[in-house]
Amino acid sequence: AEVTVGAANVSDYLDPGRDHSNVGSQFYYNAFDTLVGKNHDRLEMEWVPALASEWKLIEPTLMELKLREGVKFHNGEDLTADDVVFSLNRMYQATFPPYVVRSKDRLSNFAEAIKIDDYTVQVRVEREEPLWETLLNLQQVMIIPEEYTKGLTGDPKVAEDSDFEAFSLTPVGTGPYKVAEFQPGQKVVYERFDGFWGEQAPLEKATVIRMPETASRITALKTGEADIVTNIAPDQLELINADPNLKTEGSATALFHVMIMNVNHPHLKDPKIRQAMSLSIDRDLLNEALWLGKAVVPSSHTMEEMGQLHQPDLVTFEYDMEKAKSLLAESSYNGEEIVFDAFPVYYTNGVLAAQAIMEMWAEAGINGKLNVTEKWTGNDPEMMARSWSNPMYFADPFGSFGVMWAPDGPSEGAGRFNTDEEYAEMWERFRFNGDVELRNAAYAELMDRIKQDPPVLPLYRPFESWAMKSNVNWAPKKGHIPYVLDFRAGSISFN
Amino acid sequence: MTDISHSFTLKAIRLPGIGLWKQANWIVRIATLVGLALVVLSVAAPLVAPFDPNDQSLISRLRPPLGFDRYKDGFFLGTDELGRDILSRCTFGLRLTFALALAGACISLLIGGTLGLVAGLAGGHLDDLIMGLVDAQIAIPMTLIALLTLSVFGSSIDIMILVLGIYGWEQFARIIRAEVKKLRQMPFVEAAQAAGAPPLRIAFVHVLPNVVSPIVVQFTLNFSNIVIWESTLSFLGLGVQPPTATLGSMVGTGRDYLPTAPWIVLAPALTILLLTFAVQILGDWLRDHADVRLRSR
Amino acid sequence: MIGYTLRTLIKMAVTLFVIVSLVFFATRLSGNPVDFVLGVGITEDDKQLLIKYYGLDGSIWTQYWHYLGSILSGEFGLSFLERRPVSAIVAERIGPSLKLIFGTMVFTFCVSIPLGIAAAIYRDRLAGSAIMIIAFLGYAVPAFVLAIVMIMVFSYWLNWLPVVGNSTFSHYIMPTIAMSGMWVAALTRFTRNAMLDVLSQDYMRTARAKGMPERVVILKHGLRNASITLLSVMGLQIAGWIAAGSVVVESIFSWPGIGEMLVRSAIQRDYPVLQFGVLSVAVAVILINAAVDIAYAYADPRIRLAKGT
Amino acid sequence: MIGPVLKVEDLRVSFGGFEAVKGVSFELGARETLALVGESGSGKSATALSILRLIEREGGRITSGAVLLENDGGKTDLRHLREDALTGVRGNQISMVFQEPMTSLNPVLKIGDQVSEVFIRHRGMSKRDALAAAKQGLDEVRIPEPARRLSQYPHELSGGLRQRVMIAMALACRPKVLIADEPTTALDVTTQAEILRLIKSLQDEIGMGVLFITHDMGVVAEIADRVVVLRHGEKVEEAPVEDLFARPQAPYTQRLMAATPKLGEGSTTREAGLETVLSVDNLSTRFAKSKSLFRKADAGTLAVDGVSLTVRKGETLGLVGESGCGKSTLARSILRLIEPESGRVEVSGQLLTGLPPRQLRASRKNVQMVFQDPYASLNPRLSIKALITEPARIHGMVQAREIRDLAASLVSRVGLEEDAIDRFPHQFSGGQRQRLCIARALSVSPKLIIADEAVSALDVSIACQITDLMLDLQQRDGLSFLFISHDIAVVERVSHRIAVMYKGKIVETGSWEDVLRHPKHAYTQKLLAAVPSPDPARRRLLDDRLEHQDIAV
Ligand SMILES: Nc1ncnc2c1ncn2[C@@H]1O[C@H](COP(=O)(O)OP(=O)(O)OP(=O)(O)O)[C@@H](O)[C@H]1O
Ligand SMILES: Nc1ncnc2c1ncn2[C@@H]1O[C@H](COP(=O)(O)OP(=O)(O)OP(=O)(O)O)[C@@H](O)[C@H]1O
Ligand SMILES: [Mg+2]
Ligand SMILES: [Mg+2]
Repeated sequence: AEVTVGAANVSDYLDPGRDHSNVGSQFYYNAFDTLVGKNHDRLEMEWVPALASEWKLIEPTLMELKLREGVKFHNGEDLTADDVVFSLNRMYQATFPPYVVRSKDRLSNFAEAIKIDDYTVQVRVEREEPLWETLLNLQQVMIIPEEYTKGLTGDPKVAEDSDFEAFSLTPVGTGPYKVAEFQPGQKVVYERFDGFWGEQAPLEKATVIRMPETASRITALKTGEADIVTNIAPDQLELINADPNLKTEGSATALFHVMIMNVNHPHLKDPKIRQAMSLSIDRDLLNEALWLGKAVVPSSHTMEEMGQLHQPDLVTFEYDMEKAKSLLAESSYNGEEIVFDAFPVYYTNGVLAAQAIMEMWAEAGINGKLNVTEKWTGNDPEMMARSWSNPMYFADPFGSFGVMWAPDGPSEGAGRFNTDEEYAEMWERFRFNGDVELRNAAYAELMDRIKQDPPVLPLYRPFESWAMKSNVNWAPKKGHIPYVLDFRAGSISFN
Repeated sequence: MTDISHSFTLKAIRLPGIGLWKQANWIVRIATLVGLALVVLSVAAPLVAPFDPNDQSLISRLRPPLGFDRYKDGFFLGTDELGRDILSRCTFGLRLTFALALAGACISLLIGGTLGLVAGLAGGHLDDLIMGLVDAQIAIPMTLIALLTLSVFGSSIDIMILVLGIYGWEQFARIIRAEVKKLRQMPFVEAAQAAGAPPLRIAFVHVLPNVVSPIVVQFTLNFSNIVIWESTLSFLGLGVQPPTATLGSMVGTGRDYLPTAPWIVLAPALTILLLTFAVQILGDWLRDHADVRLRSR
Repeated sequence: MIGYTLRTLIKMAVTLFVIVSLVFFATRLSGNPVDFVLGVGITEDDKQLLIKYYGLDGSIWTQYWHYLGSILSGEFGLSFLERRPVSAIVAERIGPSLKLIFGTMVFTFCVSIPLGIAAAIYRDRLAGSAIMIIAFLGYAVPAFVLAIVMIMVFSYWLNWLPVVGNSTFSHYIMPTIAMSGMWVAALTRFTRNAMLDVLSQDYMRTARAKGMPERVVILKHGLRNASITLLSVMGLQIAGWIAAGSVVVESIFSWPGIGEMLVRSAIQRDYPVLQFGVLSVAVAVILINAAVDIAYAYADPRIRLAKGT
Repeated sequence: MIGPVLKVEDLRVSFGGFEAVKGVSFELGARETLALVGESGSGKSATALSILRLIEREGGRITSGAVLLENDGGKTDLRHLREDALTGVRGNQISMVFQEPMTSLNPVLKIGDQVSEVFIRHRGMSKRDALAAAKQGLDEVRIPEPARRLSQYPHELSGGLRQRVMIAMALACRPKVLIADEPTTALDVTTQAEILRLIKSLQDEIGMGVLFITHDMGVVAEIADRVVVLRHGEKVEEAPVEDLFARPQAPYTQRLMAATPKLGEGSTTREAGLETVLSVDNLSTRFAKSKSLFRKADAGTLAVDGVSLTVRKGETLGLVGESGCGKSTLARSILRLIEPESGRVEVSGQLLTGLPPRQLRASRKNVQMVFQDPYASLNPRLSIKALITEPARIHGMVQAREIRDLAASLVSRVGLEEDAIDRFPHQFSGGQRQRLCIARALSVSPKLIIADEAVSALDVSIACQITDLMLDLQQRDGLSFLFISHDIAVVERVSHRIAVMYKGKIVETGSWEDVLRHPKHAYTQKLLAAVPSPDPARRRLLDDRLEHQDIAV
């Protein structure tokens, strides 16, 4: 069987290590494997062997992994410990700047990978790591072939920057599909890889084509030019479901649309102002109106995917217009214009929500102004507030909140968020503690800090929908990070 | 018989209003009336619009116009994706669109007109230089210019006008230059020279007034091009900042609702149609008629 | 002739130089890729790292020098985002774009020239007015509205035409019509006006006095002359198509063309792609202008003789 | 007359509500030449175009009457013929030659194509045969190198050759009737003579009837057998040519005859002064082909080649010469509207050449110019008041509040009503417009007026009024004129002295009597011989001895 997918966006490059974008997340799982696998059918974390058949801690900071034998890369090479060490260290000890940038926020605790023998590797961390499996299951540490990569350009013995760049155009992995054709930004063609170590892929071929325009995507589905299309806005669901040949599948994605605020902006220094900005947003109304109630409005920065670390009872974020007004009255706010930046089309309903927020702010007495721009203003000291998304890169508060709000993390590094020793200490307890209860407690303390001096407000988990032919059985799986197009065995079938 | 020539060139051009109206056929008359109505509507927008164009009512989004199911009282043309009144947004949108297109066309005219006049009158290297600029402008996609300008200066209304004003200046420059070159060969210009008229007098008294009709025609073309182009910018996400409404931005951002809530797009699209249609017809008619005295030679 | 050619070439080179310089400075001054997609969610240190990595750390003048040097050496660099030679990207996109433009051109000319002639001949009749009204309507509808409405009608409801890609003839129908809309309107009017000019010429009367049937009079004697005027307009038109690209139509019909590439690279500040894209478009436009000039001279024997030195 | 081949009965033609031809009837016999004369706008062309029903394309309509063509014993009424049958008559049995040879030929088609087309259409020939026939046709009208012409384009041919091509096209199918609508008006007198001769001889060969339309009584006298005089769309007189010239009956015809300048009538000027107003010394002007950075300026054309002449106070110097010989260029060079290459120009002692722009402009008040086309030389957007006082205003010779008075006095000086000053140029007739141009020139009381073909665009009677006005002004104000014209009869009438220009050079200067009565230069002689004489008794032009010959300068 073959399928054609009409996607709103297609990656400009395919390199799991370098990428962590919402667009990119769609593409890696079909073609690449991690050492530690996960049962994606379940919400709870259930680790399963993947390229590593077994793993165990041999020291508190050293894990040993046995590699599966007989695994082949798409180019026919066998997977060995060298490939694994190469793949892991390209992130753990990154020299290629795009990897450097990517590895810092989530892999900084990982020191190195060491080859023990052809099918055994060890991974050393700096400090005791409570999230071993989680961080070995990351997209960024998917395994790529060493010899092939090094040989792409220049000296075949050395991994030059240009090798990694070339790799992102002609990616090779061990997954059930190989990337048979890749036109950056336009098209990805997967073909079944017969040498796959696991269960055979159900599709001979899957083609993902960029179709940026909503009407075209839906129409292509209807005319049969596509079997599945992505990014269906809630307002369109009714239209598609009314057609007996079509159906939609969707879920509240493991990602928050957020509003970030610059705590260091002269006009926003007073936390009361930011509290008011946050409290005056009626997120349930947004959900009701823009998402037909299908999105999920959180009260804390956790998700049910995080299992025991999900803390639904924590009330960090809420709607309270009266409180917002009174806080504003107490604050130093004098009607200064507060500019809210938003990307024009990137997020479903993003600009609509932003406009609605402006109205809500106005009701509270905040003089908001919307600024729609393609520019990423998150590093700009002038930035006051903007919309963004905070995906769950992996199923842990660290994989969502933590990636952005760690001490010296991207937010602080960009100058719009401050931490102090107290925060760092809370962070330590949350990040490295082996005990779930203690971690949760520490996280609650962090959330309290966030509540008092808010740099962020998660708006909702957007309800993302895919539309497809009625005979296609496909749906986003609960255990995945957002947007993954999973066509592996058991994920897609036809009737 | 008096000595006044009875020839058919004798037309009441000196009384533009009444004379032109009398010569006009029904299409032109309709176009004139539509144009006038739109002008009145846009001037009187605050009086005509039943609501504030930016007032949202999130619970009553996407309501259809009068006469359909789920119609909401008072919102004759329905509501948009944020529950705003389409009629009000249309009237205010028309007002802003009108202003933008008018200002944009004036700026193009000013830039292109000046350069075209200079190129046509001066000739030589200055002419080459200006025509080089025109060529360069033709070769650089306008969308890029818009995109870069808007991202450097932000997309405030002023900048928007500037960007729209850059659109089409080269057309003005070309046309006016060609017209000036033609006029410079006209015996009456030579006659003025022979009378001892200095260059500036020739430019402003003899040449400029005679390029008025091609300018008017180009102006109407440019005007409607700008209206359309502004909506294209909105399509690309480069239009005026929301929540401000222009006809173009309503169409550009509302397009995703065309299958499900077509009225969001229909009302502003029809208004655009009427506006540009009226302006075009008038422009074309002017081309055919107002220029008689030069063209009949 | 050599002098003329040389002069033309130098003029072209100067125009190109102006264009590439303008684009260079406009893009640099409006932010670098790290301010856009590449920089989302990274720290200031990381930002500096990337800026250095992409070679954006020198002063703008050094960068300009490098850039001019790279043009002269024919080496246009790698895309910041896709990390492949920009020439490869443009090469991949130029084909579909040219096909679309060619289709649009054929369609526009085939429709608007007969319409324009008819409108001129039946100027005072209802048919003439009707044609002109249709032409005006073409001018009054944004291309994307036309495109989406066509998609809704011909693909969504009727399922007659495909919406995505460019493989078969039927893929061309809607994109070309959507792209032609405005041009058909413009060219119909131009044809009509050119034809009206010609119809009142003395040689038309001569042809009739010779006993030529009306068809011959219009098509042989009339159209040939009108086409000289039209030629210069068409040249501009085609240049306009190429330059304006067709972002809108390309993105609606998922057509991997150059217009869309230009806009995307501009939005993301992928300088190498943008610069090379603009450069190739400008070269194309300038070449077409030159070609039209030559064709124009060729079509008009009066100019042909004068220039034939 | 062997019975008419073409008969026009009570023809009426309207343009919209305006009736241009009001019941005209006439007959044309085989081998006969019928001249249709009358002032501009009298309906001559309308009549001619109605015969082939081409008038409908011009926006006119035949409202009544009949056009009967003799056809194999029967008569065909062209007015009611079906369109396809009509196209079979056009160019086949009746053909037409038009005034403007340049614009009447299709500029983008080769000559061969345009001529052979007729054979293909009416004789059903193959392309190849038609081209051969076309070549023969060109040969017939005595076009040199006919084979080469076939592949040339109209603009590569001179006016005379073009008109021959038109005639070859018209005669291709040996028509019964040839309609020639002012076929020579756009041509030089010398070329005109050749064409007239050609038509006449071909008429003899083919035996067709010719309907010859003209407003030039000289041409009529040379070529016509009978004459029909039209006025305001009505026939006012019809007579054999000798009778008409000897005893014009209708008052209008008499007036027309009187207004027609006849070469040999002598000058009507008075004594001129002695003081030199204009002196031109060895003036040369060159049109460089093109100057640019990368092309050397080549030699270009020397349009004015070492011209010297003087004009005294109160004197008119007539300047004659064929089209393109450099008359206008000389006029422009004198005023430095074109920069001369070398030589001196002095106006009342002031040296114009080399004057900086500001002073040059100031000097313009001494010399004014009146152009050929009065409409084109008046800015259509300015009122008459503004127009005719413009020179005076530029030179600061009038206060703002005096403008009205000045304008009023100027219009009355050129014989117009005072209320004219608030009108606009398009509201006047051609003659009135030329008066306005003269008024404008007078506004600065110049010493010299250069009149470049100032009456060529006007009807004879109106031209006559204008020249009278100029003479009048000269006598009253002692004005000097440089009077440029290709019409020697007019020049004779107004000039004290005459200069003859040929290929950029003045080949002969002298008093009008010397030049016209005793021409010395070969070119002057040829020129004078080619002037049609308005006296049917003294036809000379058709004399074959006067063949075209080139003259050395
Ligand atoms: N297309 C037209 N529309 C309206 N009136 C016209 C048109 N053509 C000619 N006329 C008018 O018809 C009358 C006769 O015109 P016609 O051309 O027959 O004059 P003519 O005797 O040939 O003059 P000329 O010597 O200037 O050629 C004129 O008054 C003219 O103004
Ligand atoms: N602007 C110009 N550029 C180049 N050559 C020119 C220009 N004007 C005139 N000529 C040439 O100069 C020569 C003289 O032209 P000019 O107009 O002076 O003749 P003319 O005697 O006034 O003719 P006519 O009786 O037709 O007005 C001609 O050969 C003409 O082709
Ligand atoms: Mg006539
Ligand atoms: Mg002349």
